[in-house]
Amino acid sequence: MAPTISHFVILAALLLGIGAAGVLLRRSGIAILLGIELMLNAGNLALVAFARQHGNLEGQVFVFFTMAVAAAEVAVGLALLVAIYRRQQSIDVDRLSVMRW
Amino acid sequence: MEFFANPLNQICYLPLLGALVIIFFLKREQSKAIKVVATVTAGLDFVISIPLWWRYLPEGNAFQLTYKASWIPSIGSSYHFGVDGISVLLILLTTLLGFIAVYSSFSAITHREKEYYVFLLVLQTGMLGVFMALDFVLFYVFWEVMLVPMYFLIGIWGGPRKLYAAIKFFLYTLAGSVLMLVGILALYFYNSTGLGAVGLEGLGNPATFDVPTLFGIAGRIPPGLQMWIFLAFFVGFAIKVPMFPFHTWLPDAHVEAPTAGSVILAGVLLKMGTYGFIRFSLPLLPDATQKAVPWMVGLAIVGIIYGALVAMAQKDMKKLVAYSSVSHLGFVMLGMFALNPSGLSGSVLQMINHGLSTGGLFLLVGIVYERRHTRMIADYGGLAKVMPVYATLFMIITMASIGLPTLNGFVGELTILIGAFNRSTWWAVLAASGIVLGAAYMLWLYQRVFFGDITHEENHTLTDVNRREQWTLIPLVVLCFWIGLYPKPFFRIMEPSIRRVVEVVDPGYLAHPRLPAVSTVPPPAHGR
Amino acid sequence: MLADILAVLPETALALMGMVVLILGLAKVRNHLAVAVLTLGSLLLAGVLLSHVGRAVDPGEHFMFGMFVLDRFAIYFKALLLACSFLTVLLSIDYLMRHDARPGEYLALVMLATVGMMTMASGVHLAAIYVGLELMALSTYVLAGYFRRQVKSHEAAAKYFVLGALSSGILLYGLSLLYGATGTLELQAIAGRLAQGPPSAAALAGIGLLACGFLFKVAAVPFHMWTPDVYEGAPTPITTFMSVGPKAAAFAIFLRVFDGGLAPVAESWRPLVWGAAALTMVWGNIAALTQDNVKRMLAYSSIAHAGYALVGLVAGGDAGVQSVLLYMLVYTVTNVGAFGLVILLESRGYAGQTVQDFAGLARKQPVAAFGMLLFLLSLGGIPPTAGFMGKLYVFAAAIRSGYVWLVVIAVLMSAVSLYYYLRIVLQMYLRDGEGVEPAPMVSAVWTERALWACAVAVLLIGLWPGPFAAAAAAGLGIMPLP
Amino acid sequence: MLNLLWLVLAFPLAGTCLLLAGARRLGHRATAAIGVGSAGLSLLVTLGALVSYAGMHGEVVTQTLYRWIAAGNFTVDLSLRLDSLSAVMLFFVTVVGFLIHVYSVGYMHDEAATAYARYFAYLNLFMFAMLTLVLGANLLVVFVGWEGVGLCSYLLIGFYFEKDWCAAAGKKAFIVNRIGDFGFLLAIVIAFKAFGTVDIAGLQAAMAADPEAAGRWATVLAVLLFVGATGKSAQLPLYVWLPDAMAGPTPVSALIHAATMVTAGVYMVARTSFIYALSPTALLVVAVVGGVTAVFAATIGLAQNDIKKVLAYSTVSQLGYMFLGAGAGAFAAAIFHVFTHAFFKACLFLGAGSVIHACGGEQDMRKMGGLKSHMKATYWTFLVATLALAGIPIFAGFFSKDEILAKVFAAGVGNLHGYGTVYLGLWGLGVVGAFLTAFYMFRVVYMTFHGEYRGSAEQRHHLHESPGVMVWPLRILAGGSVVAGLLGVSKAMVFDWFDSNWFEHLLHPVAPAVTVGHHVSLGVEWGLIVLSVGVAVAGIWLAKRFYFGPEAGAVPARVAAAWPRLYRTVANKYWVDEIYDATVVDGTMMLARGSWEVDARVVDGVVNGTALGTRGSAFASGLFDLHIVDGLVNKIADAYQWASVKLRRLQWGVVQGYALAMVVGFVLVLAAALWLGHAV
Repeated sequence: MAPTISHFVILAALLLGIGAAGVLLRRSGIAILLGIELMLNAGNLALVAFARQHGNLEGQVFVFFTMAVAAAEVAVGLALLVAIYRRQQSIDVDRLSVMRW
Repeated sequence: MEFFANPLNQICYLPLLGALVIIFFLKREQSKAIKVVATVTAGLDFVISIPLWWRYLPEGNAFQLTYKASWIPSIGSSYHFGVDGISVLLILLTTLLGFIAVYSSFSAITHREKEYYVFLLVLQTGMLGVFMALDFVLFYVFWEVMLVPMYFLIGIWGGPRKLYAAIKFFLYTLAGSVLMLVGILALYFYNSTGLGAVGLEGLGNPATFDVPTLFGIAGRIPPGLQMWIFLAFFVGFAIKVPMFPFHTWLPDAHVEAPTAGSVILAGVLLKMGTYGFIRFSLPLLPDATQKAVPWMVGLAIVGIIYGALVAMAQKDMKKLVAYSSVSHLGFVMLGMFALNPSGLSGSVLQMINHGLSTGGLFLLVGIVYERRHTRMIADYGGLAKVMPVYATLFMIITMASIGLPTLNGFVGELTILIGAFNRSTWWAVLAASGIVLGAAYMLWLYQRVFFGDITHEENHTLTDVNRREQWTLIPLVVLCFWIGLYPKPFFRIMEPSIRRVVEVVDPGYLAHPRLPAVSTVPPPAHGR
Repeated sequence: MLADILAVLPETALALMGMVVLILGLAKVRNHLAVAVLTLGSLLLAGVLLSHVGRAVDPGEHFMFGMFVLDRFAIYFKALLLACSFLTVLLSIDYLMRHDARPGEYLALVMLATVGMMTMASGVHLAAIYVGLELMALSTYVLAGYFRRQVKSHEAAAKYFVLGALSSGILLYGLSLLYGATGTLELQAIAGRLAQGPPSAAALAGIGLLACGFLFKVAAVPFHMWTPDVYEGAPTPITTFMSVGPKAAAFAIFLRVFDGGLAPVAESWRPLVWGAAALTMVWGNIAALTQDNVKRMLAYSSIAHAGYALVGLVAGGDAGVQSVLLYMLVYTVTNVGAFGLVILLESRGYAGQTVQDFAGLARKQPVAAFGMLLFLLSLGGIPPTAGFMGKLYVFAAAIRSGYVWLVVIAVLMSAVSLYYYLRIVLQMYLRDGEGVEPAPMVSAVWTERALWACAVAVLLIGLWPGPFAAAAAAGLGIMPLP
Repeated sequence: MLNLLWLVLAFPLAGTCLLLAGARRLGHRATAAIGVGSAGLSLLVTLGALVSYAGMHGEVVTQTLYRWIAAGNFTVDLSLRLDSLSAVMLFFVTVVGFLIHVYSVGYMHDEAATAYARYFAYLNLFMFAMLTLVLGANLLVVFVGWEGVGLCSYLLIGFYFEKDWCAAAGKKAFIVNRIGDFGFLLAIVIAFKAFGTVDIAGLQAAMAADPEAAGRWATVLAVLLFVGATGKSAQLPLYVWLPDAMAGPTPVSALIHAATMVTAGVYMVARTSFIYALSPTALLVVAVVGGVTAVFAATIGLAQNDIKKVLAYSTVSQLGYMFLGAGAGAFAAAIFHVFTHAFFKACLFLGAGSVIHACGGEQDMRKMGGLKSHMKATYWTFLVATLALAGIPIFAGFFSKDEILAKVFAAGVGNLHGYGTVYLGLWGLGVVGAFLTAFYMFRVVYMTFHGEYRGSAEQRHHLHESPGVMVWPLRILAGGSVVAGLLGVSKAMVFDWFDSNWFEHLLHPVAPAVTVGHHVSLGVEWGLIVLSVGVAVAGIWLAKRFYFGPEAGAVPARVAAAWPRLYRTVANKYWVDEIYDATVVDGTMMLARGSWEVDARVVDGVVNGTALGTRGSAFASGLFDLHIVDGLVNKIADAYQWASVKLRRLQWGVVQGYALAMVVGFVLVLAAALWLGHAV
């Protein structure tokens, strides 16, 4: 049977969940970045799918923007990680808890 | 420039001007110059406020000497000043006490004088504004402006627990006034567009915060809404008055505040609460007022007796006087919510009386405090021997405050009782019992402080009041006697305004008063 | 075509100037002050252009393929945002001098963030809004971690980045769901679709996630947790910037999207925002009560203020929108002032960190102390300061719409808030400072200029709110509903 | 002359002001001149006024000074009223007052100049207040004087304020009076509510015009007014202040606490007799209280050893007689007794004063005796006054007291308002009282002037007669004690061959007696007269037997030994003071302390809690005040503290924790959005 819109949406939701889980559970900064990417792509997937469903291109156009944005985010994120690593020889986010309360 | 042509503006902003002069042209070190400027400003303010006494014509319009200018047109709030009989009296009281407060602090305040006098003057502008404002937003602005300098007066120059007292004063009064703001807004929208989600459509008048205009819709506000607005106002005003059980900020503030602060606090700030009731709650919310009468009177009477009892148990002079204020203001509220001319005029007069006598008492306590740096009653005793003049003045003010005939307190309390009696016997009976207690604690205080032998060595060397101190008190004493012996002009000034209030709150009353209309029957004799 | 270019002229100009500044920075221009002044100049230029363009174009018209409008709402917010950046730069100059950091990137990033925010202000297409949002966000991530030497700065940046990215992921997904439900990304069209019938589950989910994303940006409970840490860690001028600029921009899109595009389904999101507003006010104020670090305290207070602004949003309608607009203006000048004073004190050798550092300030720095008093009172909403007028309008709008209980919470909480604002006042005035005398002064002329500007504004709005309110009223009619 | 009436008040007031102002500078001589002068001038004006008033036939003269209060429809004038009643009072108040001023010149001479001035200032002030009371044309002006005299007595009792007990006595007097005034004030308020005026004439007219309302209100009004009277005139249960009031200088006791102020209550009852006339109940109350007080106080008087205390209780008892008379509807008789009493009681006090003066401040009769030989004038005047008080014929007291007893008896047999038996009982009490009076007064005479001197040796050689300035007032007053009675000789005595009771005729227009048609026959009246005289003589005889001759004092000692408990009870004044202290005073103070506790802990507690962070502010101000961190306060304040800290703890610094919180938030919002959306 042909995949219907709902399949795509469910898939997207799964991706989102996985991404979120990654952000929540992984200690390493890199893994967190990956999780974030997954979440963004979940959005992209859904957009594309809906664009197809509605038969207009807006969604697909939007996806291009978001890809660019995602790329930028990764760049910034990595830069930050590098800086942090330079400072404390680790990218373990748990170490980032000087400020609290 | 016709802004400053208006006498009210002049009176209200002159102190502010003085404050600015002190800030910008005087150095911290020039304490003499600062005192001079402050005194001159306050004195001048009093002088220019005196003409109100005759420039306000009782038989004239409701509000006179008005000044109105567009301020925040978008919400229909204008800069509107004006006075009626009630506010005229309170303004005069304010300017007088303001001057006395400044004049009495010369020796009491020794550090950070510059800030002190600045705050004192700013405070006065705030208070005057409250009594003059005829626009709700404007009123609210002044109402809160005045909190800040008072906070500093208590907090910087106060006694040992000043910080606690200051914060308590500020937060407590603020909490009350913000709820009042909610009430104001509800009223405002009922008049114009209505309150959407609670499904209350308004009268559709042009939106306005103008008080006299809003008086116009007093009758048409649905009772339910009136009740809520009344509650909101009540919280704001009752805390300020303060009515039992909202009174506990008062003793702390009074005890910790410097003398002048206590004088202003007792003399003027407390009146703002009562003024708020008589200016807004009564004429704007007649139905709610009528419904609230039993509660208000209940609280008032509890306040009278409870305040007196607590005062009796005090060991600290200032605390004692503070609690006596609770009792006296209970009287004011009682008279006010008798909702008839004599009750209302009595309560307004009693506001003035309380300002004079309690203000005087705080001044007097301050005088010995300066000399001995203690307010504990137990630390005194036998002062009558070393400070005869002081003792005499204290006696007079005491008698004024316990309502001895020929002094002001009596006239006020009596008219209030008359008014209260017209509504219910028991109110009057209970309230009158407060008078007995009043005599008890004040005389006991007097006995413990002035009579008996001098028990503390330090007291042997106390010097009697000096000339400056005398001159801070003499005006009060004179006024006490004036009101006691010839209060008629005061009543005359407030009469029409009060009549207007009654016409709204209790329209039936003036039509056929609950009194038999027997006027004084001419005695069967040929007066010679 | 020409009209399109014209409409985006201010943004374009600002972006270009941003590049120039960036290059100058890379080119190791020695004269940092000149660069800074250039930045200020370009911000001014953008403002001037904005005013002319704003008159030139027709507010109703949509540009850039229906992505972009220049109605008075947008103009108001753009002006406000430009002002934010301008003040931020003013505050930054001395700071940069002191930490002799190369200002190039810093200033460029501020400008780019501004471009992003301005785009948000006039975006009527979810794509435009999203892109603007990200541009702003990315710049601020970097700015937050700008000073590499400071641990806290890094940490702040990292936290901000992670959480920000998370929220933007959610936001994106929400957008997509909304798109799925309505088949369009144009707010007006979305409104049209939603008006046709009861919203589908997808639409509701989308709206919910959208709300989450926005609430994160305005730092509302329960998405506020980044705020205290980031505010504390970031360089104080950037903290200032974040506390006003992005927040204002976020409120711009919040209004535009929810009161514009999603107005037809208002009933389904209003209770949400109601709850968020109440929760935010309570949480923010109570958590602030026991903060000793001034920056954290102000962070919580800014959370609380977001709550007040949300009250205006809940109120909705023209009055609601107007009140939020005015509140943003008021809040901006006040908060910049408060943070600015912290910066000033830092520059004058006080630590300026904990409440106790303010002890006896009234004696040592009377003017500064008075300024702080003014700003704190304004934050607390005591007349005659701007803060009071802002609150007055917000509460009025809410009561008009009948949200009386929300207002009651709000006013009581504003009374509570006075308690922690007064803690600072108390230190400044009621304590005789036993602290150290100020260290040899660093010149802080620019900071002072910014502060004077804020102080004047605070008093002016407080005493003569009429014109400002009128300007805010100009922001009405965000979204002509079909 | 009559339009100068206000001068009567003006002079003493002026005197007061002068003396207070000049307290520092004036010497003894100047002070005395001003003090006595002002009193004298006011006496002259009075006499003038009375002479010209005698010209008219008992009309009412009112003089309105100005409109005092005008609040709402409540208006009061400050106006004076001269009619026969106030004329009588005016006369003896000024006369006795003047004499006592003169006497004081000598008596107070040892005081320091300032104290001397203060004393005369207060005395003048008292004259002013008392005359205001007497002349007041409406209840409110009367009340002004009423309070004024209270104030003066407070000031004068506490004149020796260094002595704590003097100050305490003053306070007690004022507060007890206040309790009475509370009743008076209520009466005024009610009067206004019911009849719309407080003017006496107006009130009378209004009550006449509206009998129905009058009947409704009369009892309440009358009783409340009487409450005031009991306070001022020291009747049960409010008499306790008077004996203590003896702490003041003796001339003060004579003037204020014997002759004038304490009789104000009686005057006020007579003044408002038209109200009492309408209320049998009220009359009965007055009579009963009066009669009981008369005997009660007399019994206490039996066992006192302080000469002034005896006189004080005798005053209370005599005032009882006056109220008894008033209660029987014989207002004229009551005023008559007030009038005569003023002379002989003042004389007695001044005599006692002269004795004390001689004995160097000694007041205990057990340390006196045999003074007769040392101070003749004092002795004889004292004796005359005693005889008058004891009610021996031709002396003033005899006529007035007998008049009262006769009227009460008449009321009894005439069954006034159907309370006949009660009145008869009261008459019996009156007779017993007469016996006791005679007894304790002669006890005083014998213990003081007869027998051997029992004081210390150096006191003895210091004994002397007082100076003329003190003795002459005694002589004049003694003279008064003889002749004053002749103004009211009742019919019976002159065998009805001329209708002579001038006094009653004089007062009839203003205070008509409430009479019963039934008149007691001449024979009965004579019987009564004989009886009362006999009783008096018996009392004197018993006193002689107990306290005169070789074994003086032995018998009473035996009596006391025979009934120890009874004796102790009487000697300790039935422990009334103690009971009051235990109940009223302590009760109030306990209440006060209680409410103070409540205030400090609970009310303030709630407040501090809701006003947020008491403890917070404490820690902001760096002080942990017990008073704050206490009880309820603590709990609520801590609650806020706790909440704040908890919220902070949620900020535990780990970024993934925040992320988790956010995700949870997403989920919740999502759920809410869906739920709400479908709810719509």
